[in-house]
Amino acid sequence: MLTVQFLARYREELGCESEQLAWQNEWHNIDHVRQFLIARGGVWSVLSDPRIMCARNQDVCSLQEPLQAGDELAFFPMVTGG
Amino acid sequence: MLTVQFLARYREELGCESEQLAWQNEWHNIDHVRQFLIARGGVWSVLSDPRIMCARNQDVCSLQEPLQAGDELAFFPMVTGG
Amino acid sequence: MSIRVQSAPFDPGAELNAVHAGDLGVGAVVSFVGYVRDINQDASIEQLFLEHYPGVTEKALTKIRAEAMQRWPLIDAHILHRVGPLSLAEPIVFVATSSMHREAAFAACEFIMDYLKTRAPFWKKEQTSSGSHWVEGRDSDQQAAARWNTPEKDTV
Amino acid sequence: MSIRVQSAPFDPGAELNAVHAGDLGVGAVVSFVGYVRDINQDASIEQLFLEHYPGVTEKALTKIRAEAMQRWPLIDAHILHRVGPLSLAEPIVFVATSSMHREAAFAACEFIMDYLKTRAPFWKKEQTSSGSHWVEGRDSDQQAAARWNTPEKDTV
Repeated sequence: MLTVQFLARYREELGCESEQLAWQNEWHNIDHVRQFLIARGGVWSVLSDPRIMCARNQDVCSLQEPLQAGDELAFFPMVTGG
Repeated sequence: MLTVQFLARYREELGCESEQLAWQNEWHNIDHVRQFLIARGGVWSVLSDPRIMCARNQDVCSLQEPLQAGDELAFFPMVTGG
Repeated sequence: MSIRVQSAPFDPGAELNAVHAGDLGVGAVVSFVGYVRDINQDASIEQLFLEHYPGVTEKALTKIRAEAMQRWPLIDAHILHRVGPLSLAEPIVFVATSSMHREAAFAACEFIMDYLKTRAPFWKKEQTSSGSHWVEGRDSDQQAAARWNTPEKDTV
Repeated sequence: MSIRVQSAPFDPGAELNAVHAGDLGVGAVVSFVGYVRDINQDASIEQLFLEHYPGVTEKALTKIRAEAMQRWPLIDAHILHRVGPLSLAEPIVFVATSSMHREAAFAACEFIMDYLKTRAPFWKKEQTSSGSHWVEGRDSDQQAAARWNTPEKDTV
């Protein structure tokens, strides 16, 4: 299983705060999960954002970060604090 | 006539706060006055300091600044404020 | 203080004075304060909302602070950031660095702001008379952060 | 405030808060505070004395401020410097810049400090247990100021 959260604009555009995905063995890094979600079509194209950012287990990381079953992922737009 | 002030360490080492010099026509810039003072020998070698700074008529300037009779000059060591 | 993320307002002057904290070795303190402006990209702002990613934000800021402490000879570094609704003219963020000499404090304070702007999970939503919208990330912030990249570091 | 040279102590926090001054266009304020340290070049300091060149100091600071305002899109810039006797841990200098975005405020604040350190007529005399001595100018300050030289400017 994999927990995926969506934050800020993504959460609003998807109308989804978080979901649980059944684990797939071909997911070797975060980008594979992102491609899986985009492949759903429709609103999920929001994740095609070239400036998308992500976190794994509460740490901001790159889309190439490896992952494993049980991880907690988050996708969010380019940050704008400060 | 020319008024010359000495500040900070120079004032202390020369034991002189300011003096009035009789104007000399060969003084075309501030460095000429400095050379005249150094030529007195003894303690005046303090003005040979390669990091010497100066001001003319209340403006910090370079030793190459032109001058004229009646000016108010000041010589002082490299500044150390802030 | 070091790292604080809070919804309560704060007083930048009190924070600044607390940085020296009676440490007789501190010669230089550099601070940055970011405020809510009334105009952004030609839109007239009525209020600002700051969303963040609880827990992850604090970890990201702690990491940025640690990297600054490692890169420069700092005595201390502090990051304070508001979240939730903010009114015009309110301070959003306070960053301060202390060191013996000013060079380290200046560089580290700017570094922390550049990294915070591109790596800490905060998002601004502006409320204008015609509705609210998410603020777009600025490419200039990405470029500012890229200045600090060193060949041996390939963090995102 | 803009330019002030004074023997009276000041409160950096109050000065910082005064910079924003209710101006809704201010998005960024960068400040520098210099403090009296207890140790300098291995000597234990008991007190610091700041000499200046009355009148000329204010003119030099006004010129430095004007050059910063011309080089960067600042909303305002302030310089406050103590003179006379100072105790350990007391603030010596406060410089602050305000702007819409942080880049200008950071660069201008550092520029003002670099120029103040090399062009404004202040001299520090340190009092230690073994007597008092004038502080030597640092070559690193000259180098820091030289960074801001542009080909068309040949000021000393």
